[in-house]
Amino acid sequence: MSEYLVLCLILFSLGAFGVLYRRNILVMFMSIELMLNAVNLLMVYFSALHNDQSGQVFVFFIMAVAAAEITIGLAILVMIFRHLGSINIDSLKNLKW
Amino acid sequence: MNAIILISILGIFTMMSEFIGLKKFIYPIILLSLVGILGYNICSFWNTPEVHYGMLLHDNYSVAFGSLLITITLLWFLLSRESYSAGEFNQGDHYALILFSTVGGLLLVSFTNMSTLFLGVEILSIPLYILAGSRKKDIRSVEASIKYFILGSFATGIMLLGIALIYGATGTFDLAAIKIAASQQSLFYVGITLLSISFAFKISAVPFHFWVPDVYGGAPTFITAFMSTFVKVAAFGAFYHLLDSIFTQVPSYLSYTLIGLSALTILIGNLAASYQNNVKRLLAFSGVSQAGYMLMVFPMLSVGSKSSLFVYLAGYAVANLIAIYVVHSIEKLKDEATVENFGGLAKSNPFLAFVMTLALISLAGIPPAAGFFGKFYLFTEVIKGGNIYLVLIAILGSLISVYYYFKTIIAMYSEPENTSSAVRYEFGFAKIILVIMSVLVVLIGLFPDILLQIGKQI
Amino acid sequence: MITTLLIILPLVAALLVYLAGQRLAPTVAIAATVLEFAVALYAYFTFDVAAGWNFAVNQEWIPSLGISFNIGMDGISMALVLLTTFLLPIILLSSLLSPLKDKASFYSLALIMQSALIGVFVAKDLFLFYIFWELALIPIYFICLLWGDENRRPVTFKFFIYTLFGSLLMLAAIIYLYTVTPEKSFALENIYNTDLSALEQTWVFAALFLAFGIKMPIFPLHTWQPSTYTSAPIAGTMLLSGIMLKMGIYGVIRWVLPVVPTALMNWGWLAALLSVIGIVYASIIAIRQSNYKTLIAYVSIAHVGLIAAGLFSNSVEGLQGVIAQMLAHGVNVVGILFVIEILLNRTGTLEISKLGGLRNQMPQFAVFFVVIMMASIALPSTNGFIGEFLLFVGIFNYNPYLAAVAGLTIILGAVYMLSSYQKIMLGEAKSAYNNVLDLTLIEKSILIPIVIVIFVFGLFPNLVLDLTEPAVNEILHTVNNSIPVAN
Amino acid sequence: MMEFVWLIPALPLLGFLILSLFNKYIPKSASGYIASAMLLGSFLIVLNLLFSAISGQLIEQPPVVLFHWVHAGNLNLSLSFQIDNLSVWFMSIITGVGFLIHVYSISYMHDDEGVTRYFSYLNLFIFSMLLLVMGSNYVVMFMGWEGVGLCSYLLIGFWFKNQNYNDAAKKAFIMNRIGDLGFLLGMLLIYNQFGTLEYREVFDQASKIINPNEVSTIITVITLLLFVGAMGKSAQIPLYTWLPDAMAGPTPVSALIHAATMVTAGIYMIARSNVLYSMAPCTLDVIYIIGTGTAILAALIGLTQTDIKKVLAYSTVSQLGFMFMAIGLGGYSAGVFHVTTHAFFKALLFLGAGSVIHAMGGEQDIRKMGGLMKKLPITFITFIIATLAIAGIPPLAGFFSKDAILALAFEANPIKWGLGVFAALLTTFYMFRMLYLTFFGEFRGTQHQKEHLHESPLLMTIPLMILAALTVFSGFIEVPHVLGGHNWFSHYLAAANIALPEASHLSNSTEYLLMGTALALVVSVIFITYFLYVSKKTQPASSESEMSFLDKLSYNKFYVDELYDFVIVKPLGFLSDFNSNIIEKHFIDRIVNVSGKSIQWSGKTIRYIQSGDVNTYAIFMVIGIVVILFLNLVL
Amino acid sequence: MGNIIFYILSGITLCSAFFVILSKNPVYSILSLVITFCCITAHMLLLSADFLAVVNIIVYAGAIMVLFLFVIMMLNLNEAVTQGTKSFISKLAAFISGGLLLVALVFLLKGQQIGAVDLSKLDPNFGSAQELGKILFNQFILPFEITSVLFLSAMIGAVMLGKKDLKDN
Repeated sequence: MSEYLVLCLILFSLGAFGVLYRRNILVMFMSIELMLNAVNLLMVYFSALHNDQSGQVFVFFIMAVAAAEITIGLAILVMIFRHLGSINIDSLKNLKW
Repeated sequence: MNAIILISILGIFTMMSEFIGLKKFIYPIILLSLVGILGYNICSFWNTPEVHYGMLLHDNYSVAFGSLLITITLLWFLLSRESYSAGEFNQGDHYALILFSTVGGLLLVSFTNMSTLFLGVEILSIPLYILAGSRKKDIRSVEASIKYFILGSFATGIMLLGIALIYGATGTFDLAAIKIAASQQSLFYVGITLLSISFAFKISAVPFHFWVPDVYGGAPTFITAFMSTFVKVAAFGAFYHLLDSIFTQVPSYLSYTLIGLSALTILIGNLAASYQNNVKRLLAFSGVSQAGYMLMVFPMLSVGSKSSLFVYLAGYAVANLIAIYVVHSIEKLKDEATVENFGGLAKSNPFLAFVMTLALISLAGIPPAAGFFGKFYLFTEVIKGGNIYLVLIAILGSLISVYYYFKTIIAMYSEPENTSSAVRYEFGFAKIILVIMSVLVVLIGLFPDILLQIGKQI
Repeated sequence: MITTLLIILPLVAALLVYLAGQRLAPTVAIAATVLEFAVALYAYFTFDVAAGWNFAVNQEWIPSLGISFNIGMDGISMALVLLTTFLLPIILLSSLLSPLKDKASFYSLALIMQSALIGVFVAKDLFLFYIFWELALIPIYFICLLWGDENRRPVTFKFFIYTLFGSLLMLAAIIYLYTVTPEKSFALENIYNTDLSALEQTWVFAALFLAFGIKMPIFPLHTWQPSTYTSAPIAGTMLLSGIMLKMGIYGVIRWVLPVVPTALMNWGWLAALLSVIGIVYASIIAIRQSNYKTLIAYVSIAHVGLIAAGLFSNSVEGLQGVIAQMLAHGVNVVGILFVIEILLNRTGTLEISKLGGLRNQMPQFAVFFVVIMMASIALPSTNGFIGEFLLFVGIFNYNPYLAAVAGLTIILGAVYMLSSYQKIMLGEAKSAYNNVLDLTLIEKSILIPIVIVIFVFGLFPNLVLDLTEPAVNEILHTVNNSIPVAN
Repeated sequence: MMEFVWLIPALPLLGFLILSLFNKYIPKSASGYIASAMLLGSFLIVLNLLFSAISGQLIEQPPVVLFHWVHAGNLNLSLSFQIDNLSVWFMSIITGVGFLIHVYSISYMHDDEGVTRYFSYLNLFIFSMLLLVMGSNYVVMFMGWEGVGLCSYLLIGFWFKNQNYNDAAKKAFIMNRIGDLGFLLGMLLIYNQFGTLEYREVFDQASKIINPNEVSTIITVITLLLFVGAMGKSAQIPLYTWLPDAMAGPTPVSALIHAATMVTAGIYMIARSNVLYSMAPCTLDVIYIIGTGTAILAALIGLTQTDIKKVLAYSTVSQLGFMFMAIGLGGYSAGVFHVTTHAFFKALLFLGAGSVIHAMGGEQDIRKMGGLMKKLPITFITFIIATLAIAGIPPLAGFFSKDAILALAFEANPIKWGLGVFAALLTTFYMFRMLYLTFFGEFRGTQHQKEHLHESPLLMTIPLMILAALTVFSGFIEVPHVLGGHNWFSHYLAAANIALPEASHLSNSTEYLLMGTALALVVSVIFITYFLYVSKKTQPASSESEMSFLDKLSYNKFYVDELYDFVIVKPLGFLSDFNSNIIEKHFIDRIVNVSGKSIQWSGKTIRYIQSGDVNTYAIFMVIGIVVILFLNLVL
Repeated sequence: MGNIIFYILSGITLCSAFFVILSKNPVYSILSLVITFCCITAHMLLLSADFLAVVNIIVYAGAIMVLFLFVIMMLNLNEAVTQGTKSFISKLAAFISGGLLLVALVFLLKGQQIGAVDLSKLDPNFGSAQELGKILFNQFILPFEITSVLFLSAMIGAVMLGKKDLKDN
């Protein structure tokens, strides 16, 4: 059990907690970014541990995906704002049960 | 590999079609190309397995699942044609996104490296986040989109953590290497568990299924059709492929997890579906429960379980496409596809009622439809694997499922005409496709041997 | 080949009927069923008792799973095929009386059902058996749903779910059997030759018993039945009780007795006991029913209870009785349901309290009614007696006390049948029914064959029993050979 | 001769078929003649057989097999006839008396609209009854046994517009069926034990049983079960209540079925199975007790009845009790002998009563009759002959048959003799009470009836006369030794393997004494009755309120019907309602429905987890992950 | 020395991460997220992933965060958004389940023996642009190319969702 692993797990859990806890969609996005970053760091750590640079390459892909994803996410967010004038997830409960 | 490239090119071409003035011709071009690619793909079934760039495996499994995926896309194109006639949606964008999503699906059934897995999942999902929200004027569509997005990203995070932990344990992303390096250490099994959980999300196993009814319910129905069939096939193909590549035998901790998930999924999925009044949501929940059945074979990893999964998926996809198409038609006629709105369908639109009945019978797993054989084969494999109690749970689930499927059938056949909007539905050439698909459902049910032979080869 | 023809012919006919349109549909359908009956008769006359399985066809179907299209007829199958093909024209003819809408669909469904029923009776492959079994369920479901009375929806629903529950359990048992066969095959011989431990047998028996028991139905699995019989259209009830419940009994003979003999030895008493309880229970309930159709539904449960008890008697007499009684019950119950059809047609009601004195207007009808009624309470010289007597012989050999309790049926049978007959037919003429007409030609043409069969089979039962005896012996042979010798 | 045996039942069957199938085309007046002709044909053949039987040609005759009926496993049943002295005797009674009653009916029923139906039923009855006595195995007997039950049902409910009659018919059928169940179980046990149901084989095998335990249990159970059948058919306690009600049918039917033939089927059956019964003394005791009880109980009820047919009905029940009394004492031939004489005099009584009723325009209440002897002389004379016969006045038939029974009784136990005599006295009392009330004194009916009183036509009176003759002379076939006879009839039956009673130990003087005592008592009772009903002109109470307690008890048949209603019918109805409304709806079906409902309920509940809230979804997902991870740790 | 830096950095990382989640005002969240990213970049540097560290800064802090800010400004969301009607129970549930996740992960992985990172053993070029480029364009060329499909769809999506329908206006 190493410190980096613990750090990353805490960071990841914090991100997850953010998703569970916050109602503000924007902050939820940020929480997700936090989770991804925790994974990034973990990858880098393992990459160094194994002396294998493919881990770092993988981080590239994660970053690329994260960027692409967040673009879409923000586009959706804008749409929501246009509809509701707010970005609170609580107001989005039309679909249930 | 070639199919992936060809479809990517097709997607790009579609995207560009508006600029280069081919908008009118793009639809036939897509159809023809897909048919060509499908044919090409099927022809490569007997080729010797090979690995492209150390990233993509070309073997019977990938070809079979790939062909199934391309077929679903093709059927989707055939059925969704008229959804774009109203001009509400930009067909070029949609088609391109669907094609890109197809690429993602194809990646998922042939990856040999975690990076392709990851990218495949994302390429599959991102277009769908967009498509789910494509009915921009409808808040429900947008809501579906954001829910799908947030939960999907969350699952991606979990998947990535899983991959990272596996990487930590083995030092590689390559499946073959992981298989060799696989060990009992906790990094590895937490990693593989988390990875499995992210797949459980994609295949909508309980308790990771919450996005399914909301997203399926909110998204435009023809997109739901794609999501509920294509994504499910791709995710199952990928999950099985993953386990099959990493393990020769599923370790006990994982197999217990899978069995538990499967039982829970069957029960909760069916129970939740039983009270739905909106057929679209009902089908969403039923999709959840179907996932439960398929999960039953995962702990076995035998040739039989693989082929049974394939047969089941094939039958499920066709039947589900039909069912959702009918739901779509009802929505067009009467705004909302509640069970009441199905009332008297047998009188006003006997053909629609008939194909719907067939599809539901197939989903419920009653002979002679494809779904029955799929379920039968699945159960056979599970009992062979020794999990007879799981089959009993599945039987209980099936019974509940019959309850809600037949609720719809009963409405169609016995309720009086819901008079105000007794419109006859205009099909266009979708009717021919529906006929073909119905025949397919029955044929798979009665003569499953061809499919079985394929299944045994993969 | 004939067997295949028997299965295919109704299917083709169903298609033709559907295409023929409403006007021609009845003619085509009835012609087809008569033709089918002719084919069955031909098979009967060319049947070679010594050969065991006649007209066998064995075609690979799903070789990867050891499934084949394996059909053929032994005596038992032949008898039930005869019953099915004999009853179908009668049922279809009788439905001409009732004001069914969309007859083309109705006849198509009935024909599909016939095909499936024959398939059930001739299947030599367990998987094939199951397919036909389920296939038979769907048409009747739609028949009940489309042409039933105002309660049809919940009732049919319950019926369907209930029977499907049994089917699914059976499916599990079937698959289990398949996985333990050394050859990985569903074929009859392989299933018979598989050795199961006592525990395995118990579970397989439980599943199959539930499946078949629900279909028959055996007490306490019967609650779907009275309401379904009541709310289904009469032709549907005829199909259900005349033929369909025989599927369950046949299933036990063919797929339970030889497969799980040890379980039968251990648990057969329970099944027999439940059956006998069912006889008395249903008979007692029948006494006070106010709707004649419901009454007949309970009567049917009582009769089936007796048959079911005979199933577990493990004697030639008992099993022969089961077969005889299946045939008799099929004919008689269709007869009595046709009587109901006529009553409904003339008076518009089946509430016993609203009927009365009809004998004054319909003397001929009364004669047929009495004959069918007497057959159904097993008066000697009618077909009902043969079955009942043989059954009693079998049950008595199994357990005299059980037979004594089961015997209450002959008393209670008289009570409910005669009381209801009295209330419906006898007494002063009611003015409401002054203009009711006696039997028409077409009604007579249905009732006369039924009555002829009642007496012919009552006096010459060995026309059929000789056919089935070797098959029954064969089955009992399998049963007794596979029971391990008690130490 | 034997090759024509099948014609005996076939002719009445043919008659039945002709009459029922072509009833539209046959003139009403012709139907009676057709039916009678058929029966006459049978009767002639039977007569022929009877002569062969008397000349001893039918001893050890093998069964006549018509065709093989049922074959399954070890069970081999054929439709075959046992032609021996016993069955021929019964056939003679059936066809002979039956023919007379047919002829009588032609006139009696001539203006009824259902006359064709009536005769077809009557022919069917004769057919079934012949089957019953001719069959060479128990199943054929059972076939006839049930067949006569059916005919009885049809004929009692002949006037179907009256629901009371229909109730009576139904009651008869159901009570008979209770007996039939016993019979059936008896057969099953026989088959179970001996593997066959043919009389000869059964008796052969039974007589080979040596183990006394087996004899005492198995045979006793078999015989008791068969006797239950006899109880139903022959109206013994506790299944006798249907017979008085059965008087709802036309009077000739009462004469034929409910007096002369069908009700004696039980005696026939026991006589036929005497080999078994003789092996089971215990059963014989039971039979004796029930027979005696029935004889006395029915006679007691008969004392106060006011319906002419009801009186005769109770008298029949009582006489049947006598017959069983005889059998219970081991006197099979005495029983059959009493069957014979009873057939004649009781048929005569019924037909006479029919004639009276005919004359009275349907009136059956003896309180409204009286003084008919002048208007109906033939009826009166034949009626008085029959009454004297039933009372046992020598040299009429009843004297011999009753004396044979009483002698047996005394031999067994003087108390038994006393009981027998007591029953006989009761019989004498109510019979003469009826006779006096009907034919003596003043006419008590309406003026209208009085004007229409007339003797019946010849077709009705001729059968009366023939039966009267038979009543007078038939006793002489069994003249006991003590009176210088040779017990011819017992020997005749012995040829059909009917066990002879043990030779009498009684001295001649004792026998004379017994006869004398009985006769003296009877004669004194006749005078007492004369004194009561003719000299004192006592009238039966016209309403219940005037009766004494004992009268009321007797008049209301000791409330047995009410008792049955309370103990059996009501509880059965209650049980039916209870089962269908409580057990079925609230237990069995509820379990089914509740399981369905609970699924719906859980569906409804589970649905609410789908709250639409993304955070909640994510929370569930995380909880799922946590649970799975921890489970991994455990597993 | 390395340890101290590590712990300090970790502290900052976690604190700022907490602030991201707990801050009421999204702008503050973004700013603290930027700090978190920077800390992570520093961590990467510590692990000798030099090139990646730079990319991380550029992509996350530079591109993604700017995008966030841009959206906030565009939608004028910079004042604190109330947390809505959130029940205490759901807060608690979120807290407990989030905490349990951490506990579960740590608990399961605590037994894992992981050797310390020995930077000295690493290739001097480890993590350099050159080395990564080699791997990316050889071993990972296919995923790299495939990523373009991802971007294309993201692009189409952003355009499709972002643009206002002409008909609306």
